Amino acid sequence: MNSAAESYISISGVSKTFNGRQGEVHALKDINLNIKPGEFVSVLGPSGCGKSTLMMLVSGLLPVSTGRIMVGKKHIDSPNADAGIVFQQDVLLEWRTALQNVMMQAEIRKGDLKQAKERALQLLKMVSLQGFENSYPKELSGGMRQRVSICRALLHHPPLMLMDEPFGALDAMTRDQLQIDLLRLCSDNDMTVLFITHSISEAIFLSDRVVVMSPRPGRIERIIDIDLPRPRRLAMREDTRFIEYTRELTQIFKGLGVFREEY
Amino acid sequence: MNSAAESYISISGVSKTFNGRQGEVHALKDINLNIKPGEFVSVLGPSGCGKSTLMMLVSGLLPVSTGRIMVGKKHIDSPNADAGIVFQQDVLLEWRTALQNVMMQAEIRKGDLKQAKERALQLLKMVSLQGFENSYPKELSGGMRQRVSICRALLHHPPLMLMDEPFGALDAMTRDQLQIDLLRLCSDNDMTVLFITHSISEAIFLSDRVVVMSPRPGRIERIIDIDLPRPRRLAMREDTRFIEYTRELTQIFKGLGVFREEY
Amino acid sequence: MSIAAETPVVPKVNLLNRLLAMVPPALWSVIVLVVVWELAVKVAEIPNYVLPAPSAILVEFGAYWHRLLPNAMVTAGEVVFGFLCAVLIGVPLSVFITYSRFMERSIYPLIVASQTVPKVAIAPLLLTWFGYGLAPKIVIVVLLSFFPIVINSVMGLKSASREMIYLARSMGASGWQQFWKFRLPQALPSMFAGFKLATVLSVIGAIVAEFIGADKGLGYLILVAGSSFNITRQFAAIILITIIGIVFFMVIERLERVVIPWRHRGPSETDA
Amino acid sequence: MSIAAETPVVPKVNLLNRLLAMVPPALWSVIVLVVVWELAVKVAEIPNYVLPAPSAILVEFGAYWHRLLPNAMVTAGEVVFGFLCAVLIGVPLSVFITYSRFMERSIYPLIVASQTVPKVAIAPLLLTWFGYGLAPKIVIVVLLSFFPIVINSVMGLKSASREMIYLARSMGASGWQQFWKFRLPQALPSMFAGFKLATVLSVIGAIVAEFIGADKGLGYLILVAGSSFNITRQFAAIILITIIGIVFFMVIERLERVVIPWRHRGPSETDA
Amino acid sequence: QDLKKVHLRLAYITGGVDAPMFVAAAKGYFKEQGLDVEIVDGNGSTGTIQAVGSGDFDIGIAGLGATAQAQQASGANDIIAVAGLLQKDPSSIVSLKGSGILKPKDIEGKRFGTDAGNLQDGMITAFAEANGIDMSKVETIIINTGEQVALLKGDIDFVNVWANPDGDKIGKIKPIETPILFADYGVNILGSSVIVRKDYLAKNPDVVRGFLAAITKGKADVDKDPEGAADIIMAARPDSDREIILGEIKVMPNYRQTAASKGKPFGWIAPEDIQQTISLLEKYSGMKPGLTPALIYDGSYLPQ
Ligand SMILES: Nc1ncnc2c1ncn2[C@@H]1O[C@H](COP(=O)(O)OP(=O)(O)OP(=O)(O)O)[C@@H](O)[C@H]1O
Ligand SMILES: Nc1ncnc2c1ncn2[C@@H]1O[C@H](COP(=O)(O)OP(=O)(O)OP(=O)(O)O)[C@@H](O)[C@H]1O
Ligand SMILES: Cc1ncc(C[n+]2csc(CCO)c2C)c(N)n1
Ligand SMILES: [Mg+2]
Ligand SMILES: [Mg+2]
Repeated sequence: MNSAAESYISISGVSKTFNGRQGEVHALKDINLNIKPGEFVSVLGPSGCGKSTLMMLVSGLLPVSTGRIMVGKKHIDSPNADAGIVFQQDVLLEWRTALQNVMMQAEIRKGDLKQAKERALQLLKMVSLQGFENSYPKELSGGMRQRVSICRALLHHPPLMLMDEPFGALDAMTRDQLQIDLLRLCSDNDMTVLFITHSISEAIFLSDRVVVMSPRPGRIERIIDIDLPRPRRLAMREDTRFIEYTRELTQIFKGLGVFREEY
Repeated sequence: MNSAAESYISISGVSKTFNGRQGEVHALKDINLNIKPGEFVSVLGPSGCGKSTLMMLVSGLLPVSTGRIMVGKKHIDSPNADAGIVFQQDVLLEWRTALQNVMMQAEIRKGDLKQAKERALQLLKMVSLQGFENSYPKELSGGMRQRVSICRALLHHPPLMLMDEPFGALDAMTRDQLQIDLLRLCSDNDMTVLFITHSISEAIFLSDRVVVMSPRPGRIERIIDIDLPRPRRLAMREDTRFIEYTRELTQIFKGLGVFREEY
Repeated sequence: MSIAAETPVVPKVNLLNRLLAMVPPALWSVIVLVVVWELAVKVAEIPNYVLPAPSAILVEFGAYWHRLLPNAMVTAGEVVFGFLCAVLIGVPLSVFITYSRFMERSIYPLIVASQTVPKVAIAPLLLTWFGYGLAPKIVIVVLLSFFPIVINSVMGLKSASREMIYLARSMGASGWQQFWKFRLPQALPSMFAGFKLATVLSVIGAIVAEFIGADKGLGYLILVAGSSFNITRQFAAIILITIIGIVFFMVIERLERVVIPWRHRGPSETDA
Repeated sequence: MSIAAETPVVPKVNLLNRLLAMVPPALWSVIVLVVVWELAVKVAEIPNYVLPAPSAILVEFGAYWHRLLPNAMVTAGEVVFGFLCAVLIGVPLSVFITYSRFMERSIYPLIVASQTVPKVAIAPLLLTWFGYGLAPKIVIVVLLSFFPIVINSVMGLKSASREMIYLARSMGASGWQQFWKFRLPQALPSMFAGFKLATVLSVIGAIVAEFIGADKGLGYLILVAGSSFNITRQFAAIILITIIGIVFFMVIERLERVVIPWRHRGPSETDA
Repeated sequence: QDLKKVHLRLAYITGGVDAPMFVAAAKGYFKEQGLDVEIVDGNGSTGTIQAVGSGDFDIGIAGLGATAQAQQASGANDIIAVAGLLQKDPSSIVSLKGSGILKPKDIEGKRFGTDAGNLQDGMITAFAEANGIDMSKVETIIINTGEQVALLKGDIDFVNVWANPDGDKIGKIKPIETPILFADYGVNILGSSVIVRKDYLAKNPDVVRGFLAAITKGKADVDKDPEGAADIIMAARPDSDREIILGEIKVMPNYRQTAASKGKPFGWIAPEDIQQTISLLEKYSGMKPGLTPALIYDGSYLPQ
């Protein structure tokens, strides 16, 4: 683990409890994690273990119950507007077209709108949505909506990307393409990424480190360094080291006992 | 391809055009497909190719533009209430708890509510949601919501399941478990399943046949018979035949040209 | 800016809110109103027959409560009964309008007409049809209060998402079930907004009805007091009317919280 | 049951709808109303001075349009101007209420009170404060019509989903931007329902105001006609009032479609 | 004993002017005539004429002027008056003490607050014409509600209201000049009358006769014992103001009859008074010509 000193994101002693109708739900317990600038960290874990919650805490959109989160030099006690966030649900505004939804980011941040529009169109093209710029969300397929929300998060060249299963609704091929595109954008812009996924191979392919979480209350079970060269190429997935990482992570998961017997 | 005579679902000459704000969108064109009773057919295809649309046509929730769909002896020109449907979005009712959302299926169908409740609780347990029966949707994680919607679709022992990326929001392990559970339910209840997914390995693992679609206008590109023994076991995924199928489908996908160059 | 609690409010008003929250806010505003009113009357020397001071009204209330109260009960009865009738008429009507485009287009002009007709003008008709007892009062209350129920229920019932209706149809839900189990719960927040508007209009309706013809009730009392130029008594009756209105409004608001427990209120609870 | 077109309606009313759709439905209902009215007056021998027949009103309209029209313009002016003021007051007020729980709790009793106070009773106050010209009329129109705007705007502004607010905050949207770019568009359907209610109440308000004191306008005309027992003329004025109401209502409805093009209306378009 | 049910609608909410009816009811004079009379408050002559015309009420109390207008403007020729309860119009000029308005001519150069209907009915014009007043020198302000408040506050100088009770009410707050009665200056419109539908009258002549006999008896009691009459009203209408009611009862003798009907039975209207009402309405209120006294008044049902 990195020391807090050189880290961009530092999460120390963080826990989160929800007061639901069913009483308290301990979503996260004693989370400690430091992420270096420019690092790509994926979070893997069974459904409901607290991945989304962790991202919401780092974004400052939800307050921690205990502990402390720093991003850059900033103590996160309010929404961190620097980050680009891809939420698990696509959260498109139904009254705006695809392009307008992406442009919202620029309108709020009040940059150069013309330049932003150019980039928005370029991003929409990158995710193969050319021709659908002026479609309303209800005219788009699930995967298309998700891609619009990715473009929105990327629009303002954020130094930090928080992505909650951004490729979850995409087919293997589109997903491969976007993984490649994302990595390119990362290295071009020196982005730090906290990436939530449920795909082991996606985590390995993209990340410098993979954090595995255990279920309720969510804790960090293991952190695996992925020692594969960059730039990553799709062919690396046939690499023996890649397969070894896959096996290792699968093993850890099995150890979590998420699994019941087969029939 | 099977002949229409012995088929449970028969889709002939079906096309679908949407009148969007951008003019007409040809979502599906000239789809012909026959599915035998008890067969498990997966549909694979790039995002936006018309998979969800196809499912909506088979469910009778959307009308075809041209062509004809039969399910059982019934011409589908109105919603087919026999099917169990898992929509791509989870569509949980925010004013009902997880259990109440599942029970909706029984309330509408007016069966024995006590028996239905028992089954609902059993299904929720199967998808590892014991303890969250009385939670409201907004208190559940994305994957948990999706699992509730799967339980809802299964509650009434439907002879036909239409599932639109039902495991899309689930981690690999939970997904493996549910795939096994689904296959068991299928063979126990002689269910016919039309299963939409973007995971090649999921499609192979579950299906008797895999339909590959090409993008806009969506057409059937290829249909691959999966000749693996049943019951399927997770270990089969290491099987050479399995890997062969994976390679074949990946090849077909690449051939669709969804892919751009790597950087 | 800080996210202090589980439920961060919009930051800027946070502090002010917390300071003021120590006294029940509804009381606050009433206290302020009464004090300002009393002072204004005293300082600006507003004559009693233009606007009596709260203190004078209080005295009148003490002296006349034995007549004010029974009349208030009469009016309250008309308000509540009329309101319930408006709900029983307005909600089904909104269902028709929601499900039939023809109904919507054809019936709206008539409904709007029923609203804009001065009730005084149709008083003779109401008399012919409903006599001069309780019935015409209820009719006027209903006429005044069913409109917001219809408009808001229609809006709520129409706001059901496409996906939700697909779900309902996929289960083979009958029209009735679609309405009862899907659209109605979804529409409840708008419907309750309509109900809240209707409470106030019911009160106005009852007073108007009593103006047109009655021998009891607070509206009648206002007329009688006016005919003897007893402005203070008029205002005592007006205060009672207002109390009936506020209490009724708050009852419906409380009911809303009971009926729609899943709905959170306000931006302050976006992550509760 | 059949899903015939791109936009299957709720099946049962489908056929009926299509048959009736051949004549503009709004016209239908008006025609039916007028015919029933004319027949009722003739058959039931309702005296002309209780309810004049539509034909008699038409004759009166023809004979008196040179006075009816200018007075109608006056009333229409009060309605529209008062409505606009109500929007300008009601919408900002609803923003305050949405963002401050304290405001909500403290101000509602006052607002409800402003509604239930019989306007006739406070007429002397209004005259004292606003004189005898246009101002008191506008005040009464605003008093009557701002309430549904507030209630419905608050409901709409509060209905923003948790996720949407998270999105807004993640972009660093200021309170103003959150309101303007996220909450407001989301709230528009409810707000328009409030506006529609307000149109009708504006019309009532203008008439009430003219009843209280005016030397022109349709309310004034009703009073004057009443003083010479010209019931037919009263009804001619009432018909004009109703037309103003319906036209204004329909203008707002048309505006709604322009402002909220993304919102589909009715279950019939769940898959359009 | 089989009593005939009679629905009576007053002109307005109950006032001292209605005392004869309430006394007749309370003391059983209606019952003596075989009648069971239900007394319902009204909200103006118009409403009462309509209510009687549509058959919802059997007998009504409404202004004779309004009844005449109803016939001429709206064809209400099926309604007829059978007695005049208030023949001298209490309509007057009321101003605050010190206004300088002591005689009709004094209103020139003053501010006049009035409601639209009152202005339109033209009687102020008639009053002006009869007394040589130049109305163009009077500033008229239209206020439908609260004209009395406006007077008290000094926004206007005079109003045209009933000398009693309205003048009295104003006088209770601030002293007023003696009201200048229109009727004393050549302009008299007949007031509250008993009205019925002609077909009802034809079918139930004895009911109407009995009714008039009973209220005649009641009126005698009222004159004898105003306090008792006020108590009877208070029992029937507990929310009324006894002091005001009593005051009205006490001034009523001033208004019950005109010079022409003085000495005649209670309720009898002199034809020349009706003719004057008709002429005034025709000349100043734009009433259609053609009405004759016999068309709106039939005194033959009064007790002989
Ligand atoms: N209601 C609609 N109006 C207009 N166009 C629509 C509508 N629904 C779908 N489409 C278009 O139809 C095409 C197919 O959409 P569909 O949802 O079936 O795709 P999909 O294969 O399910 O994609 P995904 O994997 O992303 O969910 C898309 O191009 C989409 O834009
Ligand atoms: N608002 C809330 N109120 C109560 N409990 C909540 C709330 N949000 C989340 N939880 C609970 O916190 C736990 C973690 O949820 P979270 O959404 O972080 O899971 P996740 O790891 O993202 O799961 P998934 O992979 O399914 O999206 C779950 O048990 C969930 O029920
Ligand atoms: C029995 C009776 N009828 C009417 C009035 C109302 N009123 C008072 S003054 C006036 C003339 C015009 O201002 C009118 C119609 C009343 N007080 N008593
Ligand atoms: Mg999640
Ligand atoms: Mg889809």
